[in-house]
Amino acid sequence: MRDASLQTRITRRSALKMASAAALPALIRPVRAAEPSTLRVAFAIQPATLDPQKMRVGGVDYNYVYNCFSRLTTQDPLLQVQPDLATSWEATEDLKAWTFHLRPGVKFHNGKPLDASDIVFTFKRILDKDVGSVLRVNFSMVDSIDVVDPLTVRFNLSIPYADLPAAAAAYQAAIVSESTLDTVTVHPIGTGPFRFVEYRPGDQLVLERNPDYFLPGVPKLDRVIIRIIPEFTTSVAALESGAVDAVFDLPPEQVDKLKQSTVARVEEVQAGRWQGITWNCEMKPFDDPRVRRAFNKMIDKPAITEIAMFGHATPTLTPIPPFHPYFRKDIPIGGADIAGAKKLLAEAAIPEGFTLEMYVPGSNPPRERLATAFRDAAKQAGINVQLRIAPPDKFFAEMEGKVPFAADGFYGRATPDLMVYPWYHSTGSWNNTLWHYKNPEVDKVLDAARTTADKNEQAKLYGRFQEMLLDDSPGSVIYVQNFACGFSNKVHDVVVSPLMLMDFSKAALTA
Amino acid sequence: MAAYVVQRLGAAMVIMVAMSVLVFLATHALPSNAAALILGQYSTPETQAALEHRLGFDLPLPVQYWRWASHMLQGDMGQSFEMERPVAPILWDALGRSAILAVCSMIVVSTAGLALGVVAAVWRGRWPDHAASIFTYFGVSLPEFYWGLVLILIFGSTLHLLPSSGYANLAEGLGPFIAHLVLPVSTLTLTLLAHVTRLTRSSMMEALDSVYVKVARARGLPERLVILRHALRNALIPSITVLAQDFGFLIGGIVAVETVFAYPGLGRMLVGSLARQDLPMMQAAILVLTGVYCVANLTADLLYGVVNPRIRYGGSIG
Amino acid sequence: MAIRRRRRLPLSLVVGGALVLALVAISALAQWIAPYPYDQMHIRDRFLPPNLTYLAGTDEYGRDVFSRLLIGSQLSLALGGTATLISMGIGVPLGMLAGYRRGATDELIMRTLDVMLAFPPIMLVLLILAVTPPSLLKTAIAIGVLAVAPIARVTRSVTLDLMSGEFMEAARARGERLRYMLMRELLPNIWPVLIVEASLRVVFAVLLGAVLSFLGFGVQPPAADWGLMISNGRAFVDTAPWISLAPGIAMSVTVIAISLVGDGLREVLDPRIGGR
Amino acid sequence: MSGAAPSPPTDPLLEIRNLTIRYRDGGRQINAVSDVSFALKPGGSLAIVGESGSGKSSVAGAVLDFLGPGAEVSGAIRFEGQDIAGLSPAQRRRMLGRRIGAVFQDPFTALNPALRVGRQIAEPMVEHLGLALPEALGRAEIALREMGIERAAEVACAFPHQLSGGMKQRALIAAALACGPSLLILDEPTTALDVTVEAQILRLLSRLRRETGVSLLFISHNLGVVRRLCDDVAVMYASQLVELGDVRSVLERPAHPYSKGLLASRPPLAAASRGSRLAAIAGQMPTDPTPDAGCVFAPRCPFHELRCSNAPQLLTIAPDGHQVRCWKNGVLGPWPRQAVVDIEEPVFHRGDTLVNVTGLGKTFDKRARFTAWRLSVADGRPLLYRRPGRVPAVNDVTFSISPGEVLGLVGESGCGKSTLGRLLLQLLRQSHGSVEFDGADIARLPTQALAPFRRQAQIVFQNVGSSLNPRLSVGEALERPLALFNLVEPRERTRRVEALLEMVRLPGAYRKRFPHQLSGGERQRVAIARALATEPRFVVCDEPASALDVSVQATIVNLLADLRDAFALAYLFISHDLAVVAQLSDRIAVMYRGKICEIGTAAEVLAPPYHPYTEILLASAADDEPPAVPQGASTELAVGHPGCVFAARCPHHLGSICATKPPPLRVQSASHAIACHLDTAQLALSRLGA
Repeated sequence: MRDASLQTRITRRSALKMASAAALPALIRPVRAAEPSTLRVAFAIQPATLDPQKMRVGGVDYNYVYNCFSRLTTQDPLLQVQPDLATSWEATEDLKAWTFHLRPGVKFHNGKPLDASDIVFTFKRILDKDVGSVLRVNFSMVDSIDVVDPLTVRFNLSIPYADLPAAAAAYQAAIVSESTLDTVTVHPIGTGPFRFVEYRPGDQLVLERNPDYFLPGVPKLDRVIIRIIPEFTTSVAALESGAVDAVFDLPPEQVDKLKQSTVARVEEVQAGRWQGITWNCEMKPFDDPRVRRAFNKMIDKPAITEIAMFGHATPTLTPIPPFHPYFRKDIPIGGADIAGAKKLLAEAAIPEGFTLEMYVPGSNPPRERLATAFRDAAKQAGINVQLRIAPPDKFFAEMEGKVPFAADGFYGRATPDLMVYPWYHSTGSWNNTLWHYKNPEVDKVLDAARTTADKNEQAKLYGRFQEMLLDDSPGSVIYVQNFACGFSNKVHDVVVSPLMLMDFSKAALTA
Repeated sequence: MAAYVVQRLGAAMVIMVAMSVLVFLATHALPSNAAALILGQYSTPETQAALEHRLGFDLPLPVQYWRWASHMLQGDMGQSFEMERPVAPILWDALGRSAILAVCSMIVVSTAGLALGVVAAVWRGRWPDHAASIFTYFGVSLPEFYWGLVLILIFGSTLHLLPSSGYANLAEGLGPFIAHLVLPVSTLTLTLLAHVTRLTRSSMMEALDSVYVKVARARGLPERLVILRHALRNALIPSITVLAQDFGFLIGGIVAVETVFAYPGLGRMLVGSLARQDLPMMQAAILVLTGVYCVANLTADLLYGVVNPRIRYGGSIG
Repeated sequence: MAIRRRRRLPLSLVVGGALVLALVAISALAQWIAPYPYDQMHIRDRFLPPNLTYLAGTDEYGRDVFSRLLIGSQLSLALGGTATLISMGIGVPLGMLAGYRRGATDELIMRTLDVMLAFPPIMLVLLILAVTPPSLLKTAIAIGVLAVAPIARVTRSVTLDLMSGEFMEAARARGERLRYMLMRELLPNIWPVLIVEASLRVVFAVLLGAVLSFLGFGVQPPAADWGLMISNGRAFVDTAPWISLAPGIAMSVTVIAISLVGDGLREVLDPRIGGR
Repeated sequence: MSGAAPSPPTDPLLEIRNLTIRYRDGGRQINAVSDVSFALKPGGSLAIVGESGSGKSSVAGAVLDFLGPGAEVSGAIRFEGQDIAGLSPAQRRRMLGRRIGAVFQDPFTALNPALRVGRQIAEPMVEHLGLALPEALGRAEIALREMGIERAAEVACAFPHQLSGGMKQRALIAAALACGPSLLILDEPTTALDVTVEAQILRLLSRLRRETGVSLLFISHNLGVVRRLCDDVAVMYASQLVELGDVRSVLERPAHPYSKGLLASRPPLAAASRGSRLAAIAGQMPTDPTPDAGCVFAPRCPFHELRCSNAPQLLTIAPDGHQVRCWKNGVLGPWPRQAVVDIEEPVFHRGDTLVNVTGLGKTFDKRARFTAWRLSVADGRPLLYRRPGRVPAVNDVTFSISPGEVLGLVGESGCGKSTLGRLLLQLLRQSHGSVEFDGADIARLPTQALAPFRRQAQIVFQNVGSSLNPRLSVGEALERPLALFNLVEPRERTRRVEALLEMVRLPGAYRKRFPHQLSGGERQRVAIARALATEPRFVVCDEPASALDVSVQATIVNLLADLRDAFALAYLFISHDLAVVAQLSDRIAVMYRGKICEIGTAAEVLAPPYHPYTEILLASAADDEPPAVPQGASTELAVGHPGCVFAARCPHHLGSICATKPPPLRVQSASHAIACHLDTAQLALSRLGA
């Protein structure tokens, strides 16, 4: 801190800073240098559960699982599937059976060697209705899982499915051991680069280096301390004062501010996390396609993106993000057509001044801004939107999909199929929860896309899908958010992934 | 005095029981479907029913209350729905940290408040009085979280003088331990000071205007003794009750302050569990907080008895 | 108890009273004074510091902070007023009845209120607001219910004081009915104390409302009371401080003004100043 | 001058010269003390007498430097040869406690409730004499014993709330005298005490004066008390010293009209005829006296002439040596008395009773409160019990009042006399016994059925500060009973209110006033008018004149007498002041601890045979030095024992019979009865001090 201020021009502020630092007695010198290889990361929310299969919300949960556990496969920052516990895999020709070959010599943190039965146990657990894992629907095509030999497992599917290796990279698919499952919520045992040390809810979660990690030379850090700091004002201040070394998932308003900092930096990547507005096609007034079209026309995606995210997001057509190869760059994402919307509304006999309640899960300022901005647009079209901010958990449990009109958002998924199929296919899980969209044409396209292994064919099909949804969308996916993290300048090599992840395994600190 | 103690203890027990019933009923009046909350979006009515049965939600309310209350009494606060960990250790941890914050704040508030109040009363109508009242007006005019933000901005972000978040174990050294407490304690103090100061001022003024102070002066005691021995001793008695009352506000303030300063205490835990509708956590947190408040009031009552000779020494001696 | 006429009004009452009147007038006329609709966005003018076009600057939507302040004053004052009315409406009759009837009625009322008082103040409100969807009225009711017990206590103690007044016994010696006793003999003598208490309660409600908004249990955007404005503005507290500073100052002024009125009244009504 | 041994002329101990005190009130200045001069010689005792607002306490305040920053003091205060007015506040403070002791009016608030009594007495010794605390505490105990407290060690360790009023005042006197001051300032030291306790304190003070030679500056409103303690007296009126001289000569031959009026207003301790009225002083004291414009007493003076208001009055020497501020210099006629048309003494028969009380009792217990239940763990076994009830406030009382008759009820504070009055009006419900009004047992009636009775029975209270609702105008207060009982057509009410005001001798325009705009006497008149608005036949007067100054008290007593005669009212006249009761009553009942111990016509009660308690009351109230009255150790007998309630304090205590057996009723005549174990002959014999 002092070096930094010496290097910069001595302004009044920095002079004051130095003076006060000098004046402060050593006793209450606040910022004690942490041991060199302890990384302290601030997260805004605490992990909900330590049980990987039961995780529902992202954020800190995913990061903890990622660093503490391993999965069969993993995805690199370019969303390409890479080996993790499985070193290789292959499918049968019809894509209905997948075989994974496990890495030999992998040990759990308690020393127990990993074998194929752990994989089978984990996936059976995922498929167990009583466990209630959100991943179950992603693997609904799995008929059975066989242990071929201690280092080989085979998944037998009911339908052809090309993206199984990518699906297996999901965080909830982290491999657990049956023998340690009873303590999984208190003292989880995984195979990841870091071992669990302790978790004090509301305070911090401590991980330490796993010396037996299967990849050589990693991790470099001795310890990772995940601190829970709900206010970003506070966590950014802590980052600047050196009380933490990194801040996870900065909101847009903090990104620009932190970019000015001399002691910390921002690493920002485009990510697949999207936010938008959902309307329930089974409920009035959205059972009328004209109303849906009218609402689509009200939305000025670039403008809302700017208001909600201050430029730290990209307007998009569907959950397929603009940086994805399949994204239809040729379709313009334009402004609103209020007159057109009004005309459609008139046709649908929606009176001027029609009042609609819009439910918004709270604790997410961008989403609130999105809703507020949309409200403004709707007002111009003669629709009176009343916002109802609800506690997020309450929203997800009781309102999502049960109210006609809401603002919502989802984390990015690994493959185009996982990104759209659950939302837009008439049998899709999220579709049936959220908005009940039924379009046989779309179904046909999505089914075709998921069963082909030909990339060009897929690109064409998903391109068509994006076009089909332009008008008739059961909601509006407005933008995909950037993922930005703040780092102290002494932190190096933390991999920031568009999947909202900080990979600490290669990270290091300079003194 | 013994009768007084027994009476206060009895009253506190009755209130705790009433409170536990209230907490139980209020949380069970939650319109949310707890099982759906626990199981998430993909739960089916059957799995929900099974869980409800396992949790005993299908039993009559009095039975549920009895089970809950008797478990509580044994220190078993159940499992957090969300974290699936026992609530008790988490709660006691958080309570311990909140208690540190609360006790430090109470100490600062009571000493500073009493001192300011005495100064204001002794120099009533003159500048120390006005200064004290402006200061306290100012402090109480904004909610805790705002002062918290302002203090973070000044001492954390701008001056980098003090850590603006979290908390340090005593094991990490006395310095960091204290440093982490300075800002939250200051914030709480700022908002609570007014109440104590004003009450001390008015009870001190009443004492200074009393006949016994006049008599003490007529005995030729120096003013210092008159103020400290005669006036303050009596002015302290009502202050005890006020401090206990402020403890209630402190608990409220702690909820906001802990959020602002990322202080891992019970208040934040409560707000979190409310937002997530984590029933066992919520019940336990509310019950413990009210219990703490009850104990604070009880302590004040008992202290009141000790300080007030009318209660300590009952009968007349003719 | 009698107001000493001829006594000069204390400065605090004059200043506070003027401020409160001004605030009430401003918030009553907010719709006409406000230069912009409170929810009108000026996308290009976001985060502007105070200037001649936007007197208190603009917020993250480019909305005029000054206009929002004015409209927000309505919500904050409405919250404070409604909550106080509710608590007075319940607390005063209860306190008067308890003090007047004494005996079992008194015990029943006061012990029930003791249980309410045994809840740390914010707990009850949080509980109510957490279990049901938020609305301003509900917040007001919750805060109002919270203050019932202290108001009833004050009312009761004043009533008890008055009960020893011989005019009360004279009325009883005439065989006056309960209604007359409470409304004509007691109430006119209680209200001066109640006004002081009410001012305290309004302040308390405004502040608590802000805390609830901060914790996410308050009013719904884009409507904004000052608490929510502060809460929303806190993300920009170092880049665009006016967004949260302006409502902070407004709240501070309001709270101080109301407190001044309360203290001034207390000084007028009771020269010895009884604290509570 | 009187009792002190002749001594060569010495320098005065305290000399006050041209003392003037002004208070600022808003923009105005108010004269509290104007040009007062007097001297107190060593060992002497001087009383300053005057009604409230006369400035007498300000004089004491000036000596003690207690007036506060709002007061402007000029003139000289010489104490022990030193002008202390010129000293620094700290120097003056050091003088207090050591050279000057002070005792104030209200012993109940003058002791610090949070400190032990002994500590408070020891305090000045530690401060001024430099004693160590343990030694000072030892001396405090001795001092308490000096004050006539037997269990001094116990009292020294007690907290103030554990002591009775008289005991507190003794402790305060002990503290004031702890360092052996040469001057003791007593500011109404006995006003808050019962008459028997007052007598004891006065005896104590005069003994201390004899034994220690301390000089007394005694502030009082009561001329009778002054006679028992002081050599000299200074009478103050409206900030001025109007008369100064030897106590006996001033009291016997007052030279100033005000002194004369003050003395004449005091009722004598004797039964009065129906036609007798007290000599009252009309009008009231000016709140902002301006002595420069002429005699301040002129507006109220029956002897005033034009000349009185021309020039300020000077203090002149009267023929018998005392100083008077009146140009007439003592040459005055007798104080005029209110003329009363001859009234026939009414004769009451046992048969025609208006109020008949039989076996009436009231015990305040908290049965209704469930918090009265207590958990006892004292004996190891938890036990739920209810706090025992108190001693009965009114205990088995039987008497009757005829129409038009005044029954006086005398007793010390806490004896149950007010409770009895409220029971008669059913403002409190009795625990047992019956109350008949006009032949109907109203004690059995439900509250709703009491309306006709309420109209006929009314009450006037003691406390002029709270007897009127401060938020109602006089007119509203008087109209309410008219409206409630539908007595007068609404249009007629204003006229009726004015008639009522006229009846109590207030101008009709007063109906627009609010209570705070009235003086104490005026408020009491309004309260009387309100009680009489319903044209009752029976009025309970609960100490109606006790809170008023002597001169005002006389006008109220006269008014009550006039109204009694005009409307044939029956009163239950409650007072602690035997003389006032005697002035108005046909019969008198003496009450002690809830029991009536003697009842009879006024003349019978005031003359032997007496109940021992009546005897003590009479002796204590006498103007002369009261006889030694045994205190009695009141706690030695258990509260609520079955015997005589007065046994513990009785000077004629007969032994165990008094404590174990209720006293028999000794009937002296058809109207006179005494409840005592002593037989009639013994009762007639036993005269204290005789």
